[in-house]
Amino acid sequence: MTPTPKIVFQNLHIPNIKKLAVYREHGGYTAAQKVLKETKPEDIITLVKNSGLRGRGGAGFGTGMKWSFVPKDAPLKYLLCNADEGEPGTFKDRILMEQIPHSTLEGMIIACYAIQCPRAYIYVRGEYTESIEALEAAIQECTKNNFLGKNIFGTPFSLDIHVFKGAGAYICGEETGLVTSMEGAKGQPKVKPPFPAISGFNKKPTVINNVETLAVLPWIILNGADNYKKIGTEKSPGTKLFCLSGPVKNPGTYELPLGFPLKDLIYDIGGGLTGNLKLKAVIPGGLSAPVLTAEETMTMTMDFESLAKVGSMLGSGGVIVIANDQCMVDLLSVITYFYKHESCGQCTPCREGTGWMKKVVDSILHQRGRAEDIPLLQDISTNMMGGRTICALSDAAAMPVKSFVTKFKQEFEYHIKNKRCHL
Amino acid sequence: MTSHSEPKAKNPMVKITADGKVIEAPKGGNLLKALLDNGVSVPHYCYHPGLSVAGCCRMCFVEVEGQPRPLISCNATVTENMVVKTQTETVKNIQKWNLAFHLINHPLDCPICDQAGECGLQNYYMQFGKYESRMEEEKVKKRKVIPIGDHVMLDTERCILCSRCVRFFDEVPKTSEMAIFNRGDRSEIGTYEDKALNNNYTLNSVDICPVGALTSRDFRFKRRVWFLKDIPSICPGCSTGCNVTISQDPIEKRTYRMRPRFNEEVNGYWMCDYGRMRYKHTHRESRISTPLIKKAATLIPTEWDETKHELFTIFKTPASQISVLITPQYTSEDITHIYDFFTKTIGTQNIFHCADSHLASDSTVTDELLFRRDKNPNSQGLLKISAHYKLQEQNLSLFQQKLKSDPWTILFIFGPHDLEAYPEFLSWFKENNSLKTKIYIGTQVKHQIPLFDLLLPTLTFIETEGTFVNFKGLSQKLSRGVKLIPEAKPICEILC
Amino acid sequence: MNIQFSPNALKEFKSFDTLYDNPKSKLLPTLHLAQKEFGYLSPEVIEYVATLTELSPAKVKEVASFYTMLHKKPVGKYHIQICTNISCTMMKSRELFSHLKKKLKIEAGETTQDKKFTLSTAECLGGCDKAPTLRINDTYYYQVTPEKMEQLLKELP
Amino acid sequence: MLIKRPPSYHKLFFFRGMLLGMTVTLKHFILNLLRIRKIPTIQYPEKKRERSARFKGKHILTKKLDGSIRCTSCLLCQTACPARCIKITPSEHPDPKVEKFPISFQIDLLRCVMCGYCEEACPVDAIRMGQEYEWADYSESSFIMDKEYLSNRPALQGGVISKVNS
Repeated sequence: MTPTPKIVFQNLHIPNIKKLAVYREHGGYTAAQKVLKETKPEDIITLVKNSGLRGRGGAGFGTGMKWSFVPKDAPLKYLLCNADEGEPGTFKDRILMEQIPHSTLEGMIIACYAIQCPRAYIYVRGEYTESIEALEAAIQECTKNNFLGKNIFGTPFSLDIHVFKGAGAYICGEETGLVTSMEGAKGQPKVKPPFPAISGFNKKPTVINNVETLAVLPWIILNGADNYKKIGTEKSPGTKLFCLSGPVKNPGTYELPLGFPLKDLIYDIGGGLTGNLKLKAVIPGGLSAPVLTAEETMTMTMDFESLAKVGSMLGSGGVIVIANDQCMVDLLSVITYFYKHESCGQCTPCREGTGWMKKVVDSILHQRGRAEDIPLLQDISTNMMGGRTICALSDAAAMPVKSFVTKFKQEFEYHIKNKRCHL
Repeated sequence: MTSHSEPKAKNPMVKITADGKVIEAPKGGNLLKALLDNGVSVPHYCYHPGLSVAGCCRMCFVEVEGQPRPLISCNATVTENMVVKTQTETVKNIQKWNLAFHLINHPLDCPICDQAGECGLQNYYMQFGKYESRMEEEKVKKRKVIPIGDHVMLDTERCILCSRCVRFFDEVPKTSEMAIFNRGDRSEIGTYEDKALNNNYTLNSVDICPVGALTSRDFRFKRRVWFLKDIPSICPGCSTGCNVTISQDPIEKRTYRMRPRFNEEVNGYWMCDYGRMRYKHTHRESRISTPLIKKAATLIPTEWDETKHELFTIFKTPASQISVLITPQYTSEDITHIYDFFTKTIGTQNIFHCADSHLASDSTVTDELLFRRDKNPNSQGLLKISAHYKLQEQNLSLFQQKLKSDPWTILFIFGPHDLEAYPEFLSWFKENNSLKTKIYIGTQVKHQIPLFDLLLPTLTFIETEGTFVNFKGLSQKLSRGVKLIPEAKPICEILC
Repeated sequence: MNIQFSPNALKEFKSFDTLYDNPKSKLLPTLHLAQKEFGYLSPEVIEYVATLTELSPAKVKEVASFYTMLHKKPVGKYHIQICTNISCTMMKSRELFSHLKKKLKIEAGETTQDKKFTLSTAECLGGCDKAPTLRINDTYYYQVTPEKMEQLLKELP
Repeated sequence: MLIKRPPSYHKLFFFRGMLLGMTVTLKHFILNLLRIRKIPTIQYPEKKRERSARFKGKHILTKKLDGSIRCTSCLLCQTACPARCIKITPSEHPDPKVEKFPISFQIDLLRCVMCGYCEEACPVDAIRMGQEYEWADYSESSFIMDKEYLSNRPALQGGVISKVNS
């Protein structure tokens, strides 16, 4: 298996890379200094646009495109780094922040220079106390060595970065939910339009990027857009951090080029399933991605387009392997409980729909299911999707239910007919 | 919550077509407001023209040509020749399903809910719901019957979390007393630790609540709304002159509540709690029901024709002996009739009124929004009419001096309906009873004391037609409701 | 008894003003600070934070009740949070949870009599590669088996 | 203008009509004599006629299992009644779980047309049309039935419990 090129994890295994000095030894902040000293902000935006870099948080929206929406002349702009990472099955940002915090900071300096914004915040989820300490230590070091604060590296550009600690709400991973949470209110998403690029944090233009998206920027600046295009597939270039979890021999985070076959990820890198378990299904891109049956995973390559073709999505790249010792109805009950607990309660379809789906799945699980429940679940999930609510959580809640009930219908029918689990 | 500032008329009007009908709307204005103003009925709960846009009830979906998916019209802006369709299949299906989501955890409280008959959920269910409920599971139980303040009763289980009341208390009285606690379908509306709401505009939240989550404690279980008839009128509580709708039961002849009516320059969509309780002084039990005459220090109910006879003898006395005192709580028409009658037919000069000119035109607001210090609805009207008749100066202080110095033999008093305006009214006439006869024309039973010789019941603001002139000089029309006291007569019939 | 921030907590609260342009942004950090100071957000604490940040107590309680990490009920010395999401349930986190419930003889969300342990469920903690994950106060513990849990409980002072 | 008809004896004395009529009466008379016990007439008032379950008689206010009346004073019957003979004053119930109950419930039997609309309109099966149809009385006021009478009058033997989704 040829060694795959590493971008974000290229110096992951160097001891205490957390320290600024060690990070600079391995080429750290050269890209940032090059950019601040030589290139103009617009060129960076065009460079990132040509590189075809797409957001790594889950939506997969073109980063260059997102930056270009920000009005140039606005006096005050913000860059928010979305480190909320609430998507179950995803833990890539935690490793990035704990072990290489400087890569994120360097990426933020480049991004802030590109959109000319003087202030940036990192919204970290409250549970990641280790990451918060690592980031704050890194920021302290940078401000001491004038890598942050007033006139960075002696250039006229000045930037200060602060860490904002979240308090445990999956909804604050959504762009506008994060913004409202930072404005001191409940983390409830804002009605769009206006989009955050026009009126976001404190009604000022705001760009919200994921930790991994920012960590990739230094490599693109140093090696240019076309080298980046060479890695990965034509439409989704570059590498992606995949988080393998579930009953596999060696779960963990692996940096692989997009378009990497899923089968190799599970069996070669992941070492196959533990014990004599057989593969039953895979959730490819975090909990909200529709599930793939075992047959589909065999032929699947991990990139935005091929997953979308099958009706699933790459999302945040959290690959959750499900073995044949699990009952799908039981898993769906856990999933629907998650979405009912995390729905922010602002829009009616999602607030009531998630609660309703959970109760219906629970009644099937506890042998109170009726034949009418399966079409009911399908109807509820179809009528929660398709822009019916302010943010995408209702689609994220409906997709697993719809895919579980359609692709593993016989398990649900078995539960309803025979009033017990098929295991 | 993005707040759409309503573009005033200065924005150019643009043509948009809605369901094939071409309508005019201000460019850049709110699409839903444009549709509703032109009679296109689009279901909505959280949108209220006087509040900011929340966009969370998801009922106002419409299809706009050029947009891939239906979008909520309360957050959309009107653009040049936009084509809007509100009756397509997808929109209808969305409305039906969103209504279903609203109703699955809604308690079956219709028999005991005051909002029944004007409830948003009932209206839309009858309009496009009409489906068999597929919800067989347990409903989410929440706290019920929580009094928050002396006017409002809260029921968190009925609440559909449209956040209108939260936005109202944030934006109008700006006290931010209400909030939505917890998260997801355990979210509950309420004040901090159920503390009472203490501002003068709490009952507005009851009007704008589309369901029975917030109900008025004063109207609680009194009457069903489909028995009530609505009468447009003006609030007599103070000189602001808010436009109101009075709800009366024509069969039981009783008034039950007052609600604000939209008027752009006077009171917008709102009204104060003090004004809402003004209908109370029109109830039978607080009114003089028959004409009364004083015989041996006690008041005896008499017939109208006997008082007619009494009045004729009084009118024969020489004009200079008769004087009149008017309180500014009557309609302008009544006041002109009083002035006409006494200056022309009787010919007396001493007509006095209690309107205080500098207080009447004082526009400073004493509470958050609307309430003004002058508690009389028609002071400006009275002042204008008295100036018209060019009698010499006749304000209250002058009347009291004159009363002490050379009292007349006969005094006509047109008493106040709302006693809060003149709490010490009776004390004016106590000291000197050298005055021969005092004829009191008014409504309140509290003034039914042997101090006066003749008491004649007249009509309150709900039963008369006429105009009130507010502090800015804007005269506004009252319309007549059901006559609550059969014996009471309008001013024009008493003085003829 | 009126609630008061300790001096250095007050100093830290003052430092929030410089961080954010919008004064309301400092509400969440202040709530985190209050929880560290007073253990949990009792009504008095919420009113104190409301006076500090010049917001109406309803808005502060609204934010406090929204987030799961801000405790509205008293919490024991060690707050054990076990992840109940899909990757951890597949690796037997439910068995671990029921084992702990039996051992500490409390239900989810309750505190032991001696106020030492509070047991509650949590959503995905981001430790799915080393499931089942649990968190005690601020430290993560990975691949926790019932035996390892026993040993852990004994170690804690 | 009178029409002259030739006199016919046959029509003058109607013998044939009378005979036919009398044969029917005689037939019943003889038959009843033979089977005295199976005579269809009922000896009212000693024996009352059997009434169907759907019979619409004097109203009944049904009760919950705990004995309090089921009516929540939602006034739907008062609205549906074409004769406007129902008069209810709702008020607050001390137990917050119940919230609303009628403090007074009057039906004016003289105005009531026994149409049963109130029975159909009631959402909680609180009012039913009973089986009694004899309510002659001397004073007009005794026709105004109040809440107590409607739910606990002696004829109901302790009131009718309604078990509809209770």
